[in-house]
Formats: sequence, structure tokens, C-alpha cells
Amino acid sequence: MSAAANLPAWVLFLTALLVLVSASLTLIGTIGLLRLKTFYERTHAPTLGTTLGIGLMLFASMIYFSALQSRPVLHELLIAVFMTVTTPITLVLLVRAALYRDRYAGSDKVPPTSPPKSTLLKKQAKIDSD
Amino acid sequence: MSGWLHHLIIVPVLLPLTVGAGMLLLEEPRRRLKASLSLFSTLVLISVAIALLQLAQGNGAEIGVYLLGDWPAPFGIVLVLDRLSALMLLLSSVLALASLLFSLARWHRAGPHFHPLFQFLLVGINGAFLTGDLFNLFVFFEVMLAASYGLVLHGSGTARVKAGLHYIAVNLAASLLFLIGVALIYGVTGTLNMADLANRLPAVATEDRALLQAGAAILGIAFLVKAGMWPLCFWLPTTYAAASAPAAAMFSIMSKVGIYVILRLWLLLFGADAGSVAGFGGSWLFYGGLLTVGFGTIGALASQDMSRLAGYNVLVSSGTLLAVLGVTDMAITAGALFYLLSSTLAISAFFLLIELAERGRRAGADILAVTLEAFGETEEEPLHEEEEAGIAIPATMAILGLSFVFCALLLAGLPPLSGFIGKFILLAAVLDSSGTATVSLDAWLLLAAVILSGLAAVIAMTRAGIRTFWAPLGRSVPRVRLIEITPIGLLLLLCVLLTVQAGPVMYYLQGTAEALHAPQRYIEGVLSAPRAGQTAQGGGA
Amino acid sequence: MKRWLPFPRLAALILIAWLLLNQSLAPSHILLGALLALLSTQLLVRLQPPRGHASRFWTALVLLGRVLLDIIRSNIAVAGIILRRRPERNRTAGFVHIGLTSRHPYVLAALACIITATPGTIWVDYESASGVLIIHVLDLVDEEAWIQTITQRYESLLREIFE
Amino acid sequence: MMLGFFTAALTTAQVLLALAMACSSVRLFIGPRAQDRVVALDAFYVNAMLLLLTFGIRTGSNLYFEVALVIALLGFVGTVALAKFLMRGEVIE
Amino acid sequence: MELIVALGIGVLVASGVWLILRPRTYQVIIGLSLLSYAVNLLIFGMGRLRVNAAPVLEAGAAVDASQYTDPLPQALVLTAIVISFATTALFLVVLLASRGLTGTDHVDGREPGT
Amino acid sequence: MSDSMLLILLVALPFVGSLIAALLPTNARNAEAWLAGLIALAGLLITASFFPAVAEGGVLRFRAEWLPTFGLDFSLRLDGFAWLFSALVTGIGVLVVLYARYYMSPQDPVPRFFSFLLAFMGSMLGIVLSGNLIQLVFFWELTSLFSFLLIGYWHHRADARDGARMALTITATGGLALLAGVLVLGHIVGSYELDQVLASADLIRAHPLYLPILVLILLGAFTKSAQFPFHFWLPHAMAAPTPVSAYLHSATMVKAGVFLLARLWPVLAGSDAWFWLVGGAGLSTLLIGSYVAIFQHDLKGLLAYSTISHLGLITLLLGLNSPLAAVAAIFHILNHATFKASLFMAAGIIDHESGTRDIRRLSGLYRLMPITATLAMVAAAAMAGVPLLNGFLSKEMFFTEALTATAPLQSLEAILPYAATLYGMFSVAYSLRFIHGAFFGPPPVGLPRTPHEPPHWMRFPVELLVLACLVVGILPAITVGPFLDAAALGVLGAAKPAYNLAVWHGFNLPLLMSVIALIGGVLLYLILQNYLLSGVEGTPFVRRLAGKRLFERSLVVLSWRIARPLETLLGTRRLQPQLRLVVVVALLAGLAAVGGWQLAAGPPQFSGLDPALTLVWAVGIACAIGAAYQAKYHRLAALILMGGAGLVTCITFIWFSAPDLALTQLLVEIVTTVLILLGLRWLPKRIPEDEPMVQPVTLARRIGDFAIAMFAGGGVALLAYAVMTRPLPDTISRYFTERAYSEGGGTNVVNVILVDFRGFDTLGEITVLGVVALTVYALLRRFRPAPESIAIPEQQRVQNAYDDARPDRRLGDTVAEYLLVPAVLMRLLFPMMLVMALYLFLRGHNLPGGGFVAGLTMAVTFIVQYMANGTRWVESRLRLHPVRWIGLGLVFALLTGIGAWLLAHPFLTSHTRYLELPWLGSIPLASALFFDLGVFSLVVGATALILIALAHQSLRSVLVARPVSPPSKED
Ligand code: NA
Ligand code: NA
Repeated sequence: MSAAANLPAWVLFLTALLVLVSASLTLIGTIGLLRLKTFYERTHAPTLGTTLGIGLMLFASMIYFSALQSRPVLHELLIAVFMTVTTPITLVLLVRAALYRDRYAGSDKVPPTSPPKSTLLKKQAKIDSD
Repeated sequence: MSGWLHHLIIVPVLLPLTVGAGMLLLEEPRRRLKASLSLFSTLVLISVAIALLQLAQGNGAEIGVYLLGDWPAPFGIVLVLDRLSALMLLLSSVLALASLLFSLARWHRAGPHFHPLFQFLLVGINGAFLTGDLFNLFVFFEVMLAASYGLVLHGSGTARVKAGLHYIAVNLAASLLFLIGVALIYGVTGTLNMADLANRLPAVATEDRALLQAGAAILGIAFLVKAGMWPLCFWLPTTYAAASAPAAAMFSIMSKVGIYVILRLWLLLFGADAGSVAGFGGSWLFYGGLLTVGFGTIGALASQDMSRLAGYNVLVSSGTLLAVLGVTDMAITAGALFYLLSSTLAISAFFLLIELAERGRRAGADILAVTLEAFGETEEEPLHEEEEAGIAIPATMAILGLSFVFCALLLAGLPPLSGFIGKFILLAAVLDSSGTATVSLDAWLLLAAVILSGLAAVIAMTRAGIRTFWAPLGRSVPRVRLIEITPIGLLLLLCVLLTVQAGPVMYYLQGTAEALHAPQRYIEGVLSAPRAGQTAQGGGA
Repeated sequence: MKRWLPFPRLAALILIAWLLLNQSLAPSHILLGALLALLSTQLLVRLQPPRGHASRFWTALVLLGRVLLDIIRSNIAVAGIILRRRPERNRTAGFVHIGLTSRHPYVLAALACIITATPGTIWVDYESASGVLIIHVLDLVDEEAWIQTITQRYESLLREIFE
Repeated sequence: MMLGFFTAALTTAQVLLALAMACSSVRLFIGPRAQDRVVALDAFYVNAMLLLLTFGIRTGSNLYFEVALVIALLGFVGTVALAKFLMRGEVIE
Repeated sequence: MELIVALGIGVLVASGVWLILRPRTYQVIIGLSLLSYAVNLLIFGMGRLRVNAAPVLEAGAAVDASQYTDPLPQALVLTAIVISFATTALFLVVLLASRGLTGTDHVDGREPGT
Repeated sequence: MSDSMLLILLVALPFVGSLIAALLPTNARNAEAWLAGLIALAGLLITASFFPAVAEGGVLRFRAEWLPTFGLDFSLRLDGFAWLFSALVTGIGVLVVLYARYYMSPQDPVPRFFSFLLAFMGSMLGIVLSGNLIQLVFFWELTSLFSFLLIGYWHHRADARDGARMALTITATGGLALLAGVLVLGHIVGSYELDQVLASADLIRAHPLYLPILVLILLGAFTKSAQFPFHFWLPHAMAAPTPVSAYLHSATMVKAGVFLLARLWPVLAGSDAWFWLVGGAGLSTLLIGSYVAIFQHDLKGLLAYSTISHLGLITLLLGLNSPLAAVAAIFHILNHATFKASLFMAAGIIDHESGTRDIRRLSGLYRLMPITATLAMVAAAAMAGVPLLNGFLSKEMFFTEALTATAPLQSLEAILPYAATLYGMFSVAYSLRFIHGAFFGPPPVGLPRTPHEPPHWMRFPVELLVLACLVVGILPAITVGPFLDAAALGVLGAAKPAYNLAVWHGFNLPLLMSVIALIGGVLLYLILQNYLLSGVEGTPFVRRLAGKRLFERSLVVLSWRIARPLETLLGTRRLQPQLRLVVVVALLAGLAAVGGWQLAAGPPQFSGLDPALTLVWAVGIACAIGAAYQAKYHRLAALILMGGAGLVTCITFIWFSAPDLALTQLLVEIVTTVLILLGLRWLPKRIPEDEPMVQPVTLARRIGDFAIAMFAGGGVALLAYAVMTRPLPDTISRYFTERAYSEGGGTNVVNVILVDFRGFDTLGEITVLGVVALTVYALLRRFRPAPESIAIPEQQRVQNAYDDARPDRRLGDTVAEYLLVPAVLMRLLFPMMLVMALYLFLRGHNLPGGGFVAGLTMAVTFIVQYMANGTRWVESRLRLHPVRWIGLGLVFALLTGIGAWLLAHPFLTSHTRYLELPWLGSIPLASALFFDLGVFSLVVGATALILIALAHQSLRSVLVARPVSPPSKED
């Protein structure tokens, strides 16, 4: 922590602020994970952390370390890229699995197996024409 | 010991490791080549062990120290060659040769990667005998255990898997205890090198003694599980009985690794020179050993099949050794080592023999019966009884019977073989240790334990032998190959040699015991071992 | 060229990643990074990723801007929903079926990234035969609006980039 | 002054993130269904990663960054395996 | 923090021990894993707990060993982690084989009372 | 040849002969007999040649070092007494061999027989010639062994097996007791040498350990010589071929016990304890043996009990504490050997010629084999103690001793003469029965064979022995006097009393007793005639005294009633108790080791409490407990919770300055999750059965386990806390930190330790990993999954059915759609992950990372592709050869280590060079890096092998599940 003492105040302030917001957002996300009622709703919540939560934290880290090491520190970008690519993988797989499990369990809260093609196309045409 | 000769110390570890690793680069079906490699490695190991034995003996009390990575002790890992480790190396390589030869008849085909696993087992055993570092000992224990897991399960089948599960679970628990013990010892003393540890122990502050002793005790439990002390030994008979014969024959030295470590560490760390901690836990060893003998005896009497009987004999042997090690006495240590040699050879031979003897009883080996390929591709060459068991050598039953008699005599400690000598030496030493012209209660107890366990062995072995060899029902003469009989003969011959050459052997063992009871030389030898970098030039970073 | 550098853009990205990882622009790192980029993309050929080319850098940038904006907006929105005294009040969550025009794997993949990265929407199912995508929306006020957003705001740009 | 705020902010952020982990772990506990637990585990990983990043900032050390990086790149593997197990009954077909 | 870590180790050990004493193979494997966490932490703790003293030197600078935490326990833990990973894998496969061959997931290969 | 050489030859020749005999062909009856006969004859001649040396009390000795450090030499010692026995063993040996040549049938595998017989002869000679007590025990047990093998010679017969086993068990047990006794005796004397022991008589008798020694040695002697209550094995030993009975079980082996008693008589006898124990056993054996003998229907059984009784006589004489009685004992040993051996041979001839030994079936054989009958009658008369035969002489000496003995108890002195007379009557009765039953009466009917005289050479030994009975009986002083004198001198030395070997001592009380015995015996036989003819089995009054049944019963009880339950009680075959014991014993050991010592030391050193980490640990603790709670029925939940605990561990590592550990822990965590999930596919679900009520036993066990778990957790926590709050001792680590860069060439000290300072550990560690991978692979090759899990998972069936049912879908569409987007992304991640692995590898020496972490990353890289695309798909494009990676890794690490040899350094010595390249700068080339490369390769291979081998099971299940699926096929 002694290293931080020599940094300009605005760096410290900005870093602290970003970190705080990021942590708060993440916490809110997990609170949502607790509070929301259905699985599908709950799945949305943690994405607060995986998107802006991480983004702000990385931003804070970049600013802080760039100032600390007096050179641009950008490798945090990699984390952002990795998260962007890997989060959809998990969520897509997991939510689809949940859908299957709900359908199999006979839940009426989820869309049934895909409706006949014709109705869908009709609906689509309507939207397109708007 | 200098120059190239110096590297000989590490060969017992490196050679099987290299050969095992090399075999992994070969295609699976090249069994003949692998077998030859394995055999080659084992034969070289024997010669190396003999050379090392002579080195250890020739150097008098000097010990050979190998600084790995050329880092000085106590910082780097050291291998230490002394009379004891040289002896154990020889024993393990001899058993390895016997087991390997035996396996060549059929067992090495019963599953993939037999030969590499076998070599890796040797790596673990030899490493454990050589290392002078507590954590490195753990690593070699694990190498040995890992390979033994593989060998226990070799051939598959319900019995093996069931026993293997227990074996693995218990040994994993023991390994965790090992780690806890090492950690505590390091946390208090700050070193892992055994010699350094022995050096630091007497100076351990009083307020740290509790922790140190707790660490040592927990570590000890880990070794006692391996050695098979009651009540930590129940896995042993089942596992050894379930393992294939060559594996079981090798395992008989694995419990001796536990004994070896206790002997080595206990005398080094808690020997007479250890100051306030001297003799820590000795009476526990003694009474625990006696109880183990008792349990082994009971088990031997109660066992109906020979494999379990053999397993219980392992316990009797372990218990006897533990009990006598609990009495710190040089002559006893020497006697214990003789007993160790004799009983290990005998039990190994017995494990090999059982397979052959029972082959005739349950016609059609059961190895593959359970693995019927209802599931999975048939990658293994099926073992056809006719072609595999080969020519029946003449007088098979007579030879098997004779071998059985030898084993029985050895295990019961009856003349004329080394079992008797071993018991005599042990008991004579125990009596002598209790002072002239008196016999202490402990000595009586030990005497009784040894005599009664021998009696039980007579009863149990006779029962088993009569049932197997004198059975009235027309049992088919087992088809046995020469290569299966030879190793048994080899081991038994060694027991005969031990009997005839008891004098010279005891001379060596007495030197060994003396060195063990005067660990200062070991400590100084390890801690003052010179680095190569100091003599040769160049090198280092 | 194609043979040696089957995925030039990906290789470039990997080189950049390597340099970022090592936080260095030393010649040795550039050389090593280039080598690794080449080798790793060579190996990737074996895995036969779907063919595709990404062009229109500016379009991509526009899309990126849109998405970032959406992410920030929806982060706030979702946080608001969660922090309500009763998150369920005045809100219905639900599934939306969307017929997609593009079958291009990269379009779909990118779309999945966007939908997932935007709090409030998740990718639920995609039926390749009909091209129907199901998403789940946390605060579903207007189904049509969501269809619009996905197809017009994102898909069309993605098609421009990848097709 | 600012240093004090900075320190306090980081400590607070860590506590918040630890609380976030606690929330996820509650979901991990109560489920009710397997997918809920998997989502919670995923969130758990992300929280841990953020915690490590704050730790890096707090100590001014770059040594812990790679752990966060590895979580970002590989943390999903476990979740994927779990999800696939739920959907298909086996992880690798 | 020593108290907290010691407490954590204790709970891991207690949970692990409880599990390895259970009759189902899966419980045992989870228990062994928890125990190995605990043991790894214990070994690690033998080097004492120090914040921000990772044993990574600065190239070329003079070394003051007291600036860094004890690296040896860390190296030991690394070895222990690898070994426990290996044995967990093995135990898993053995328990699967046992389940297949015996028809039960009881550690003794048969249901109690049969 | 020197005496020493001859002595060695005397003992060694039979053993050499035994080896040769074993190797001769099965049908070489004559060759075997010649070999054995010549060896016995040579032994006899050698023995004879020694007589002058020992006649006047001289002793021949030979010693060779054997185990000098334990005072154990190979020591031979021949005095008059040993000479007598040696002559007996070899002399009767010659005759028995000759007899056996005709007795054994051509079908019998004679090599075994003669081999054992010769080995026995050698062992017996070993006993009598031993100059050292341990060596004596050595040969003693050998005689038990060969006796066992000879009794079991016809091992297809149950009685032979049982008899052999009983004989061995009893005699070997006695032998073990003897060993213990001799050990203690040697211990108090300070030597096992017979000479020294015999010279320490006063010391021994006065020693507090005298009684234990005596009891132990007597146990040996009594079992061997079939003394009551250990006598019962001998009649069952009669299952042996008759030559064996004649030789071992009458003339020689059973005499070993009394030999020992006589041998140690000078040092052990003379006490009341000796009188009571030895005399008591002798007296009871004497009476019981002779009484029971009367009622035997088997000729050999009768002779066996008679032998028991005569052995009792000898023992009694030795127990009387009188030198004269001891001389009588020695004399009777000799006499009994002659008449009993001849009687056994005669019984054998009868058996051989008529096919039965049952007195009830035999009758009137005198007419068919008059010579044999005559011989048998003379020998039996000697047995009965009829004057002018040798048996009479020693019996008269016995009667004299019975009259003059001084017992510690007055009443006993009075009883002894009556007991002796009674014994005389009994022996007359059973001798009469032997002769009358077999040779007189009407001609035999219904015998298996028609009896006639045996071949002459078969009868010859009997003739010779009977002649000896006569000659000795008539002219004792001339014939046997010098030998007996020498033997008595050997035993008693200077204490040898004067005695008179005359046939006629005038009309005295002993003679009267003899007359009474003779008449009484005849009367008794006549009285019992009807009872005996009725053919009732067993002996009146002592029917319950069936030793065999008792013995077998006690063995059964010992093995199945005692050992079995004890084994179950003291041991277990179940895992849970075993693990419980390991934990409890470790706990107790730790507790005992801590003992009274304090755990606390000085003021504890704390690092401050951090709220965040405390919270994190609250979560970790909850996860651990949750995992423990859920593992039974909710495996997935337990797995996930365990992952949570692992992640908390990982954070702790980071917090306290261990980034390498955190990385490793994290990756292992990920791989373990995948691994266990792969395994869960094959573990059928546990359905929570609703237990109506937890059994009290179960509940108690759970409470116990809970307590154990709490104590274990508390104990470890306490220890951890105690160590962590202590100041760090001066550890060896300082060395590593200081030299990691300057000598190890790396800044990441942990990594330098792993690949350099303690690279040997790492080599071992990767070996473990490799070995485990091979084992897993081997096990999975033979894997047979649970039947419930063989079919493809339910999910896949449902989804396939759905695809099948819809006309617009093809089989597999669901999974294709499911993976469509993720697979694309995962494939694109592939190169990045590879690069990441290499990055972690290359930086390892200086920064957190290294071969192991990199290897795991690499393995995960591949596994991700397997998950995204399926096994077949990946393997048709990208085939990993994991076993080779393992092999290569090991070889690489090894070669790096061995490379140091070329520079004359020990294994694994590291070398670092900097390669200066233009433009690129200096590239470090550290050998440690190559070592780490080996680690990397092995870890990739091992991890991939384990995971892929598990994944492959799914392919196999598809292969098999399809054709096998209809369950009706099973019948
Ligand atoms: Na989203
Ligand atoms: Na008759």
C-alpha cells in the first residue's frame, strides 16, 4: 500500500471510485441472484458483475497500474475479451439445459417445444412489414 | 567413492524410472521387448545393489551421500547409502527379479502397462530406501503407492477392485497423516533433511516439544499403517490376497518399507543421542507390535485360504519386527534385520507358490472370469489355459509340495531354514537385553508371542498344506512353467543360503545395527558431504 | 499465404494478446508471439472452425458502441429492478421468439455474445431448422420492441460484418 | 487523506465482494435446482476474480493478475461441464 | 487471520473426516478432497501467513530473505496438490469400477445387512 | 580319516543319501534300498569305530563356527550315551531298510519314502550328536518334520493325513516350547554348549527360573516321547508304513524325549519338581498305556500303546531322582528298542501277508507262518518281561527301583511297588493277547489274502533282533555291559553307580513281583477273553479319554470358535471402521504425544484480522459443511459446494502470498470438476429412500463419527493455530530465497525450488501422476459400468426421441443446436488457450506459472474441444497420444537431469546459459527450463489420458448398448 502513497490524488480517487462502483454492482448482481423468483430471472442478475462490474474494475486496474508503473498497462483488456467470449458459452449452455429440464419436468412457465414453422413465419412477416 | 562410481547411488532410482518411461514410448503390443527391458533393468539393479552393498561395507562406517542438483545438505535433497539402505536395495531387487520372472509366464499379459508399473514400483521402493529427506520420502512413498495401486488392480476383477478401493482409501488417509506430520515437524524445526532434523531435535525449545512430538506421532501412524500395525492393518490381508501373485510378492517388501522407515527415523531422531526426546514412543511400538503378532496369529488360525494366511503372516512378521524395534538394543536390531530378510523372502516365495498350488484346485484361472467382455473391446489377449500354462514340468506336485514345506518351515520358524535362525537370534538377543541371568516381563511376552505365533503358523500351514497337497479328491496336477518355479526356488535357495551363511550375514547386520545406533556418523556424513561444484570446475549458473 | 496463415485476423489478435500478456514490445517477444500465432492458428485448422471473414471495421465499431451503450443502460435498469422493494412488482419477465434471417455461425455467435453481455436478456434456444431464437427478457414490456432490437439493431449490422 | 479514502474504499470493495460471494454461496446452498447452483458457482468465480483484482490493486502487485486472467479464460470450463451434464447427461459425448 | 485460517482448516478436516467415515464411495471421494484442501492449507500455514510477500524476487536486486514469505512450504504444497489430484482421479475410477462390478456404491462392495 | 571328519560324515551321510534317494526313479526299489542300507551300515560302522574312544567316559568333539556372535557353533559331541543312541539309530536303521525293501509294494513311490527315512536318520543322529542345545532343537524339529512326512506317506488315506497332522502339531509344539526353555537355559548359563550347561548344574537348579525352564523343556520331551497327556498322537501315527512305525515310533524318534531327559538329567534332576513332573507323567503314562494296550484290536495299535507305556516306564525311572534308576532307564531304552522293533516288523509281516492287522479277524496264523510266530512269541515274551529275555532284566531293575525309591511323599513310596506290579500284569496281558490273538486259535477265515511265511530277507531283521533279545537276556554283562556302562558314564559321569547286570539276583521281592505280574497277567487275560472276543471298540473306564477327538475338537475350537470370532472382533473387513480407527489412532497418538506439554508458546504472533477474508472464509466453511451434508443424495450439489471450498482455498493462497499455489489450485479445481462429472455419468443416482426411522445403532454411529470428526477438526485446527502463531524458526528456506536468482537463475523462488533445489521431488511427483494415469487407463480398459448406467443417458434418449418424432428434424439436431454457438466460440478460443499455456510455461521460472500449471492449461484446452465437439469429431482431426506425452515428459526430465553427469555433476544439477542473439537480446537457456518442459509434457499427457480415457467409455457404451439393449435376450 506504501506504493500508492506517491500517486496523484486523482488516480487514487478514480481508482477507488471505480472499484467501489464495480463491487457494488457485483454485489447487487448477486443480491438479484438471491432475490429474484425464477431461474431465468436469476440468471440475468450476475451479468451485472460479468459486464460492467468487471469492466469498471479492469478500468480501475489499468489506471492504477499505469500510474504506478508509469507506463501503459493494458493487459486487463485480455480479461475483458475472455469474459466476453466465455460468458455466453456458459450461459447459453446452462439456460438451454434449464429449458430442457423444465420442459421435461412439464413446467408450463417455459415455452413449449418450438411451435409449428408456419405460425412462426406468419408472425415474422408481420413484424418485418412494420 | 568418487567419479562415476559415485553416481551408482542414484542408479536404483534412475534405472527403473528410465526403463519405465522408455517403455511408455513403445507400442502396447511389444510385450516381448518390454519384458526383456524389464528383466534387463532388474538384473542390472541386482548387480548395482550388490556393488552398493560392497561399497557400503567397504567404507566401514562412512556413508555415501549423493547431493541431488549439487545442492548441499540440508538444503537440497540427498540420497544416503549406508549398510541398511544397501541391504534393503538388494532385498528389493532380488524380490523384483523373482516376481518379474514369475509374471512373465502369464501375469504381465493380464492388463496393460504391467512392466512400466512394475518398474515404477521399484523406483518408489528404492527411492524410499535411499532418500535422506523427509518430504522426498513422502514423494517416493507416493510413487510406490501409486504403482502399487496399479498392481493391486492389475488383472481387474471384483475382488481386486473391492480390495483396491479399501487399500487406496486407507493409504490416502495415511498419506494425509504423513503430510500433516511432515508439516508440523517443518513448522517447528524448519528443516526436512533427516540428518539436519536429528541435529536440531535436541535443541528444540521446551515450548515446541508438544508440537514436535505430535508431528512425529502422526507421522509415525502413517508409517504404521504401511507397516501394518494393529489396529491399522485390516486392509493388508485382503489386499495382498486379492492382488495377483507377482504383485503380492512385491508387496511383501512394501510393508517392510514402513518398518524400514520406522527403524531409520526412530533410531536417528529418537535414539539414545536425542536428548530429551530419546526413546519417544518405544513402548508403544513394543506393545503395538505384540498386539499385531497376536492379531496376525489369530488371523492365520482363522483363515481358510492360503492367500489370507500369507497376508496374516505378513502381519506376524511386521508385528514381531515392530515389537523388537521397540526395545532399543543393538543386538536386537541386528537380529531383527535378519528376521526381516528371512521373513520377507519367505512370504514372497509363499505368495508366488500359492498361485501355482491353487491353480490345480480351481481349474481354469479366475483372472478373467469376472472381466467377461460383455462390455468393451477385447483388447487383451485372452489367456488360454492350455497354451499359457505351458508344459507341465515333471514332478510338479513334488516340487510344489517341497516348496510349500520350505515356506511353512520358514514362516513357522522351524529348522532347518533361516526362519529358525531368525527367531533364535531375535529371542537370544531379547533375552540378553533383559540382563544376565534374569528374564524381564517384556522378554517373556515377546518369547511367548514368537513361540505362539510359530505354533499357530504350524497349525495353519499344516492345515492349508494338507488340504492343498494331500487332498484326496482327484485334483488335476497344475500346469506350471519352469519360469514360475524358478523364482520360488530362487527365493527359497536364498533362505537356505541365509541359514548356511548366517555367520557372515550376521556380521554385516551387526555392523548395520551398530551404525544405526550411532547416528552421529550418519548425521555428520550427510551434513558434511562435499559438493561436486567445489571440486570440479565450471558448472553452476 | 492462405496455407501459412489460414486465419490472419485471429493470428493478429493472438499476437496482440501475446504482447499484452508479456507487456512488452521487445523484438524477441514479437518474434515469439508471431511464431506462436502462426503455430496455434495452424493447429486450429485441424478443428475446422466455420469459414468466415470479418470486414467493415467501421460497422463493427458502430456496433461496439451500440452494444456498450446498451450494456451500461441495461446494467442500471437491472440494478434498479433488483433493488426495488419487491422486484416482481410492475414487471413481467418472459420469453420472446425471434426469427433470425442469418444462419451464419459467426453472426449467431456474436449475437449470443451481445445478448448475454446485455443484462436483462439471455439467449435461451435457437432452432436451426426454422431459424427461431428464443430469448428471455427480465423486464418484458413490449415483445415487438425486443424483436426489433435484436433483428434490426444487432443482426443486421452483424450480417453486414460477417456475410 | 486521499490515501486513506483509497484504502478504505478498497477494503470496503473487498467486503462488498466478499458479501457478494456470500450471496452467491447462499444460492449455491439453497438451489433449489441444479441449474441454480451452477449459476451461483459461475457468479462465485466472477466474484473471486474481482476480489483478486482488488487485491492486486490493494497490494500494488502484479503477481496476482494471472490468477484472475486464468479465471477469466478457464473459469468457464467447470460451468460448461456442469451445464452439459445437465443437458445431455454426460460431459463428453 | 491465523485464527480464521486455523478454523477453516479445522472445519475442512471435520467435514472431510465425517465424509470419509460415511458408507458411500462418493462421500469418501468428496471427503478426501476436502481433507486434501485442509492439509494443503496446513502445510502452507507452516510457512506462516504473510500478506504481500510473495517469494518472487526482483531480478538483479539484492535479496533480503526476510522480505519474502517462506517459499518451501509452497513448493511442498504444489507437490501435494498434484499428488492428491492424481489420487482423487484414481479413487474416482476405482469407485466407478467397484460400482459396476458390485452393483452398489457402498464402500464395502455390498449393502449392509446383505 | 580324522574323528572329526567321521563325526561330520556320520551326520551328513544320511542327508546326502536323502538327496540322492529323492532323485532316483520312482520304481528303483532295489537301488533305493541298497543306498539307504549302505548308508545306515556305514553309519553303524563309523559308530562302532568310535566305541574305544568313548568306552571309558571319553568325549569326541567337533566345532565349527556358525553364528559366533550369538555363541552358536555347529558343534558335535559324542560320548557313551550318544554312542549308544547312534548305534541304535544306525543299527536298527539297517534292519528297517532291509525290511522296508520287501514291505513296500512296487506301486509305492519309494524315492520319497527312502529319502525321508534317510533324512530322518540324519536328523536323529543330529539330535544325539548335538553338542549344543540350539542345534539339538534344530534337529529335534527336523525329526518331527520327517515323522510327519512319513506318517503322511500314504496321504490318500484320511487316517494318514490326520495322524500325520496330529503328530506334527503335538511334537512341533513341544519343540517350540523346548526352544523357549533351551533359550532361557542358555541365557542363564551364558552358553548353549552342552558341555557348559552340564557343568552348571548347581547354578541351574538354584536359579529362580529353574521351574519355567524345566516345564518348557519337559513339554518338549513329553510330547516327543508321547507321555500322558500328550500320548495320543502316537497310536494315530500307526497309519505310517510299518517300517516307519518300527523305526521312528518305537525304536528311535519317540526315544528322543527320554534321550533329552537323560541328557539333561545331571542338571535338571534332583529336585522335587522334577520328581513330581517327570515321575508323575511317567507313572501315569506307564499305567494308562499298558492298560489301554490290552483293549486294542489293531496289532499296531496294541504295540503303540505298549510303546507309550514303556516310554512311561523309562520316564518314570528317570523321574525317580536316583542314579541307579537312570541306568535302568538307559538299559530299558536299549531293550525296548530291540523287542519292540521286532514286534512291529512282525506285525507288519502279518499285515503284509494276510491283509489285515485286526486281532478279531486274525487267528491261528501259527500254522501258516510258524517261524514268524515263534519269533514274535519270543519278542512278546521279552516285552512281557519273561525271564531269560532282555525285557526281564530292565523290568527287574525297575521293580527294584520302585521298591527303593525315595519320594517326597511317604504314601507315594508305598504305592509305587503296587503300581509297578500292576503295570507288569497289564504288560503280560497285552503281550498274551498279541500272541494268542494272532497266532493261536482256529485257522483264519475270510482274510483278504492267504497268509504264508514272508520272503526270508524280510524276516531276517526280526530274527536278528529276537536273537539280540535272547542273547542279552541270557548273557547281559558280556553282551551289553560295556555299552551300557559307557552310556551310563556319558550321562552320569562320576556319579555313575555300581550296578549288577546279572540274570539271577536270588529270590527277592522284585522277583516275587514279577511272578505275581506273570500270573496275574495271564489271569487277567483269561478273565477278559470274552469281553475282548466280543469286539467292542474302546477301552473300559477310559472311553472318554479319546485324545484324538479332544485334539481335533480343540483345533476346531481354536480355529473356528476362538480365532474366527476373535478375528472378527479384533479386526474388520469393512472400510468405515478401518478409516475410523486410522483417524482415532492418529488423534490419540497426537494427544498422547502432546501429553502434558504446552501447546502455547510466548505471545502469539498474529497478522491482522481482515474482514473480507473472514467473510470469504465464512463462505468457505459453509461450503465445506454443505458439501459434507449433500454428498449422499445430491452429488452435483456436493461437487459444486466442494468447488466453492476449493475457490476459497485458492483465494487464501493469493492472500498470503502464494500466487503459484493459487494458480495450481484453481486449475486442479477445474480439472477435478470435469473429472468427477465424467465419472458421475457412470454412477447411478441415489434416490433418497425415506427411512422411516433411523436405527438407534446407526444414530449412535453417526453421533460417534460426528464426535470423531469434531475432535479431528479441532485437533488439526489447534495444531495449525499453535504453529502459525509461533515465530518462524530458522528454516532452510533462507538458502533458497537467497540463491534462487544468483544460483538457480530464476526469480520465482517457488518454481526454482520445484525445478532445481528440490527437482527430485518434482520428478517423483510427475512419476506419481504418470503412474496413476496409466493405472486409470488400465482399469478403464476393463471397465464394466453399473448396469443401470450402461444405456445412453435419459436426457439424450428424450432429445433423440424428440428429433425422431419431428419430420423437420434429424437425429442429433438438438445437440447440434445446443452446441452451435458455444462450439464456435470454444473453437476460436483454442489457439488462445494454447498460447496461454505456453505463456504460463515460459514465465514460470521467474513469475507464477510453470510446467505443471501450463500442462494443466494445455490439457484443459484439449478437453474443452472434446466437450464442444465430441470425442469422435475431435479425434478424427486431432489425435493426442497421451501415453507418449507421459513417456516423453519423463524421459525429457530424466535426460535433463542425467545431462549433468556429462559435466561431472550430480543428477539434476542445473546449468544456465544466456544465448546472445543479435537484435533479440539475450535468451536464457536454463536446464531447469528443459526439466520443466518434461513436467509440462507429462502433465499434459497424464491429465489428458485420465480425462479422455473416461470420456471414451461413452463411445464404448454406445457400441454395446445398441445391440444388447433388449433385456429379453438374456435368457
Ligand atoms: Na444478458
Ligand atoms: Na484273533
